[in-house]
Amino acid sequence: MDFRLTDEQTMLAETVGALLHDCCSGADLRRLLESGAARDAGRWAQIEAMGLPLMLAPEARGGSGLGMVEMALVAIACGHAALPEPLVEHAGIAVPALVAVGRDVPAGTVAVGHPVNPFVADADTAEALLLADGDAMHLVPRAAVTLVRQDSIDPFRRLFRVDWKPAPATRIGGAALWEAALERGALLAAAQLLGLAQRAVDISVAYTKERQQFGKPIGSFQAVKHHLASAQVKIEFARPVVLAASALPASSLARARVSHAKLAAQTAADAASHAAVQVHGAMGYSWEVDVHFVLKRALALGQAWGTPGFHRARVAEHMLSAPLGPDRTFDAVPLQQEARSEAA
Amino acid sequence: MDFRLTDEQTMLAETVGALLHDCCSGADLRRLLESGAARDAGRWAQIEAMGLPLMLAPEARGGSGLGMVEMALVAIACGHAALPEPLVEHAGIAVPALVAVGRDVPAGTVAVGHPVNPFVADADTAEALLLADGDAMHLVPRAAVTLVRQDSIDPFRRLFRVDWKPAPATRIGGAALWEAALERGALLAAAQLLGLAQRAVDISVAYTKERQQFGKPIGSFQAVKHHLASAQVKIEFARPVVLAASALPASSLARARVSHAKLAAQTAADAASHAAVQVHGAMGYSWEVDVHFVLKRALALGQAWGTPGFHRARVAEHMLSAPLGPDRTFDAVPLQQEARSEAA
Amino acid sequence: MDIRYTPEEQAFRAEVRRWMAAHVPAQPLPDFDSTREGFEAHRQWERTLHAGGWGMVTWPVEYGGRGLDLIRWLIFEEEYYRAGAPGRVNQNGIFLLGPTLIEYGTPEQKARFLPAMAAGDHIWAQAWSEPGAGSDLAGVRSTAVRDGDDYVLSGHKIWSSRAVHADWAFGLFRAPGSERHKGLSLILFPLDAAGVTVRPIQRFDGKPVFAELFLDNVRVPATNRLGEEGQGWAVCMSTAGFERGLMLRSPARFQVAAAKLVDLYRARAGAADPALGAAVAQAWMDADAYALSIYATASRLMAGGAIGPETSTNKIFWSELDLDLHKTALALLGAEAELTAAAPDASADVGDWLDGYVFSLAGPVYAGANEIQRNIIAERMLGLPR
Amino acid sequence: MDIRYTPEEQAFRAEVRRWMAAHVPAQPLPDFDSTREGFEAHRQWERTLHAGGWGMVTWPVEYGGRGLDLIRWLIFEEEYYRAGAPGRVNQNGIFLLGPTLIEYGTPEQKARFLPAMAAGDHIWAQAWSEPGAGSDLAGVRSTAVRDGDDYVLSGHKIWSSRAVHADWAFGLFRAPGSERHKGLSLILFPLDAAGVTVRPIQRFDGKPVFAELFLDNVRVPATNRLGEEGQGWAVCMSTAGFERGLMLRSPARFQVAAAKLVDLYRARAGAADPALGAAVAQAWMDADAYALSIYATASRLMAGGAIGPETSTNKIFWSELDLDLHKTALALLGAEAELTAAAPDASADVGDWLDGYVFSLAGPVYAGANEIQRNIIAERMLGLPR
Repeated sequence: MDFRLTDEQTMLAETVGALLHDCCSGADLRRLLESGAARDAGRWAQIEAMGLPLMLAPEARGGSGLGMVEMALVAIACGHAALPEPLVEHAGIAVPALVAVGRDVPAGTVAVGHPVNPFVADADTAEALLLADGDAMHLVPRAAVTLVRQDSIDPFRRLFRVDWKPAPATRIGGAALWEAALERGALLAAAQLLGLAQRAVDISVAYTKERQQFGKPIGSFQAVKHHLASAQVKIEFARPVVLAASALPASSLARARVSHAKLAAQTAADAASHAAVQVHGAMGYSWEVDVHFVLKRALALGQAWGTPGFHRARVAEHMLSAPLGPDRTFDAVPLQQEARSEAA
Repeated sequence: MDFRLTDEQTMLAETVGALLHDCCSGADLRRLLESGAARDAGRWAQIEAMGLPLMLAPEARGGSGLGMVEMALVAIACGHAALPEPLVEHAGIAVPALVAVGRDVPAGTVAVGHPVNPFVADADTAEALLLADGDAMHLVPRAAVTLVRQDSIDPFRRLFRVDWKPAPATRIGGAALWEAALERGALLAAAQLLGLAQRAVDISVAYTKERQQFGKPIGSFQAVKHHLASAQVKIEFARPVVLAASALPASSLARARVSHAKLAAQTAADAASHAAVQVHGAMGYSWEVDVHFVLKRALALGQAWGTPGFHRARVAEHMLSAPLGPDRTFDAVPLQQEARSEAA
Repeated sequence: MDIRYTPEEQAFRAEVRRWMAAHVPAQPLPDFDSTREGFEAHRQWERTLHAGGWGMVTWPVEYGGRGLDLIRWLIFEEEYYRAGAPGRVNQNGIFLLGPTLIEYGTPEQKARFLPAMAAGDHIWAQAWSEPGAGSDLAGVRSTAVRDGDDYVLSGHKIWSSRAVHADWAFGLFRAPGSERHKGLSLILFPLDAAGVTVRPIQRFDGKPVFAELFLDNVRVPATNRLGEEGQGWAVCMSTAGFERGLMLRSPARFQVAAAKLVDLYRARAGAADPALGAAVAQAWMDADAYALSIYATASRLMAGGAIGPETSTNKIFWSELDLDLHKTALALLGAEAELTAAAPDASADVGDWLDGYVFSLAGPVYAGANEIQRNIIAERMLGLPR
Repeated sequence: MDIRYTPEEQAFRAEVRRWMAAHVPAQPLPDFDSTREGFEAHRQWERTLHAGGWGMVTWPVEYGGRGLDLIRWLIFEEEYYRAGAPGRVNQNGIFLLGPTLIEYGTPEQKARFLPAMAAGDHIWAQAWSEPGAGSDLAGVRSTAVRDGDDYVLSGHKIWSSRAVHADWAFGLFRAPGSERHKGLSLILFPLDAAGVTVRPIQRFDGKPVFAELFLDNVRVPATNRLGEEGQGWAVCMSTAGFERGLMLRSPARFQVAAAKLVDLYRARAGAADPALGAAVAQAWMDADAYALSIYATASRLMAGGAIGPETSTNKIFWSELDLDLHKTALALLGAEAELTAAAPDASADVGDWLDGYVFSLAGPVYAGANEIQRNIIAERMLGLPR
């Protein structure tokens, strides 16, 4: 038992964090919006140069052969930066699905039309889309679908309704693919929310150290301190849940913990982004300050990949059916075996 | 439209408050417990001298002919004092039930065994009890029942299981009596909770003005201020609900508002008593300080006369069936008329 | 206590309801912050209201009002929101400045400003905050230098709502060399005066809801000062200030929103988290409690009572209830919550809920941050030491 | 990262489980605060634990421990709580003082105090607070006057848990004339020493959970001082202090409580408010999150890491989760919630939930009030100005 990041994992998180810190600041985000482009080509090139899009693919397929813990760390960094490009959905959700059925990963990104989400993010810039027809998963070229943009409050969430016709040739698998994709999607949304929550606190700490009212920095007022400290406590107790969920093999506990991670990270992001608005005063409400990038993304991801109600129901299902207790914290009984032991 | 207390109502509230302030302090409560007596005879004599036990009875029956607004004001004062004697249940619940069916009020107190509560408070010191046999209400002499004491965390809550046999002679009425008693019981529990909440804040203000830490009164720390201010806000927005509920004639809105009053006052009492424990530090946890009298009574009354879940369901029932809107704040359509207009 | 409406009050409600039914635009007006067109459409609505005698029913008749009491004001507002009438583009004028003018204005000032305000001819912006003076309003640095019969105003105001399109603004200015609460004067100035530069500030949804005002030797007559010279702080914090607090956020606004939330819950309850039912009921109860509290305050004021720290408890309560109500709405909308009104597949009202949420986010911040209000409650209402 | 238990860890768990199954008393012991009898029954349990080698598994073997790592400590605690073993009457000693003795004690002090502590021969009370020094611990006024090879202790300690029946106590004493954090020494003293008066304080449920200690020229040898003279503050706040924070509230305790809460919910769900389902799930998740966080910290410490402000985030989190968990339990119990264990008609466990609630109420206050912890997080973890 060693519930610690390895040195390699720590280094990966730091490297990706540093990259995005340098090329995905609030100013970079504003510049992208002003340009009208969907993506920052230079930033995406740097992300590709690090091998991140294929990080979960096996080395034999040109990937890095990393696991979900590493992917979660990258997603935390993407959340912290409010990254506009679809690295998480492509690398964390689409690529493993393709790998699982032995498909090649296209050169561009693959968008994911999971039935749990009403719209498909980043469909316009994708080379292909994973789409659902009943239980079936189809891999459909971008050119074969029609897109209708659906405006999100987050200008970087490029959502689309996808009109398309299923054909036997594009079918790549069944329900199991979608089920696994949901677990990854919810987990990585949680990881991004965790990064967003920390970013909201970081922005707020920087601001309240400087901003003076009543003759002193507002960060010296107990009310401001306690807003931010309470948000940080939520972050501290969401992080190990996200990491544990990313490390567990598939099981009833793992499903419940993915949902727990999503709920805890969403709550932390909600608390932190509201605290950020509050301690920034009117500044937190303006376009010029980075708070809103965090707030909008947190609002969207909090409801995407399963709403809080959806995830609370999954937690309740485990809680009311599986054996509980202090010896069960890491007790990831494989699903089949658990079913057997329940029957016994 | 004049949603103000009359001068007479204000004077009544002040007079009762002053009486209880003088004869029902924390020291008085401790003295009563040490004496082992169920009631303070002197205090009860003063309460009787003011005519409070019969305040809701008509003048023709020796009462004061006052209404539920006045009764709510008295109950607020009783809550503030954490009064041990059963004035509220006797005067506010039992007496109007007896009056409604033309019965004489006995010289002593009458305890109320409402089916919504599992036990009967103050049954041992009562002269008679109102007890339920199915829908029927019976008035039963104390001597005709057997009592088993049920220990409450609140040492002044003298709860009993009552073993008795119904007989036709003791029957005084049916379901309508119990229904009306529930409305009064819940409303007056709300009023007491409101008084308890204010008492918790009052005790805390007095303590935090004096108690010094880090070289200044702890009441000058923003965290302490905000704990108490937040509790006071809850009190301010529970009070008008309690008063409006006490002034409304029976109607679907009145039922919902009684439940709203109970929920709002319970929430205020919960917040205020927890804030009191917190700002008192270890003192709030000791027998010597009055905080616990408030906390225990609030705990008990918060669940008595309908739990929060019970009252939330009643609010939801009105909310989902009655017409809503800003013109409906005082729109107490009599229940029958409403039923007709719904049918139309 | 008598919580029944009198026949006269009921007749008044009926009169408002009839007028609103006949005059409220069938289609919502374009919003008043985004475009000049939307702004002017709302000014036109103010004129329509004024023509009907509904500009400000509580004001004296000679200034364009009806001289009605606060209960009738509440009834008016209930019918106004019930009818879905447009937002009041002149709220900074009629709700914030107006009551102060009525209390502190000279007869000349009242005659000059109130009728034009009631008629929608002057739309007002507020100019409270400065870059260094937000929660700490006594930190304003903009100056008013007396020069004969004029003041010369200089400085930098920020977060000035409506100022992008408005006609006039009011704000605090200090005598050079004065400090903190002393030496401040409340001064009114036209936004088209020489030396005034208005720079729009985008709210985070991109709407130019605020502006910065740069004042560079703006000359206004001394008769534009409201109240005594150097008494600006007291004027702003006066009883009139408290009545402003009463009027700025009508309970009816939240009661209408709560009723819509109940409808949304009914429509979505099947798919909703059971925990959301409690949140919906809480929103409805909170809106109701706020209305009851305001009725109690209005009744007391009508009987000659003075208003106390209710403005602080009100501020906290309505801002938190508004935020919670909209968070509950977004939770009911689930994955649709992020959609703006422009999204082609968004269900009806989804974009309105999102707009309402964005607006509600600012509630705990503006009109005195809730942290400041809690300090006020603790110190002035509970008597805790500073 | 490898979140599987090793075969050795699994074997260790099995060993603990077997021992507990064989030794945990079938009937709960009488509580250790109310009576001397209950106290001594718990002392006997400490002796039984020690005889089995389970007194403090992380301590060095020579002092009565097994020299095991923190993961095994967590496994031990999981099995301990899972088995429903009695509360540790010596927690002030083994969890608070013990780690400090191991870090700061001289070899003589370790030999003198640790084995007696592990064996239950010395049961310890803490003596931190004074009437004027609660959250502001640096305000202690009790003095230690050096007199040759002795200290003479005088002063007034309060809220001293276990002191009614305990054998020894530890607390901070200052050199006469010293101020605040300077001049403090951590000194151990027997509660039966001449000049010590112990006055029980009733908790609000009537149990004598605390005591006041009056020290009137209590003479102890200077070898009872732990750490350097005048360095008492640093000794108390040291890394060892942080490990104490880690051990004082085992996650297993909350996980067992959460599992019981789920059972209670299952039993009462039919009658319960639907909103309570969410609260039950939250309690279960929070207990789980706390366990995961402690595993992460333990893993880091075992690899040589230093502990940081986790003690403050932990303190806030477990105290709030414990309170919320018990509030949820009382809500599920409804009108039965107020009943004590003595009520003849109370359902099983009702009184236990009430006791747990009363205990949980103190959580946000003791071991450093949560307001102080939030200040620490803001200042030391986030870097906000004092």
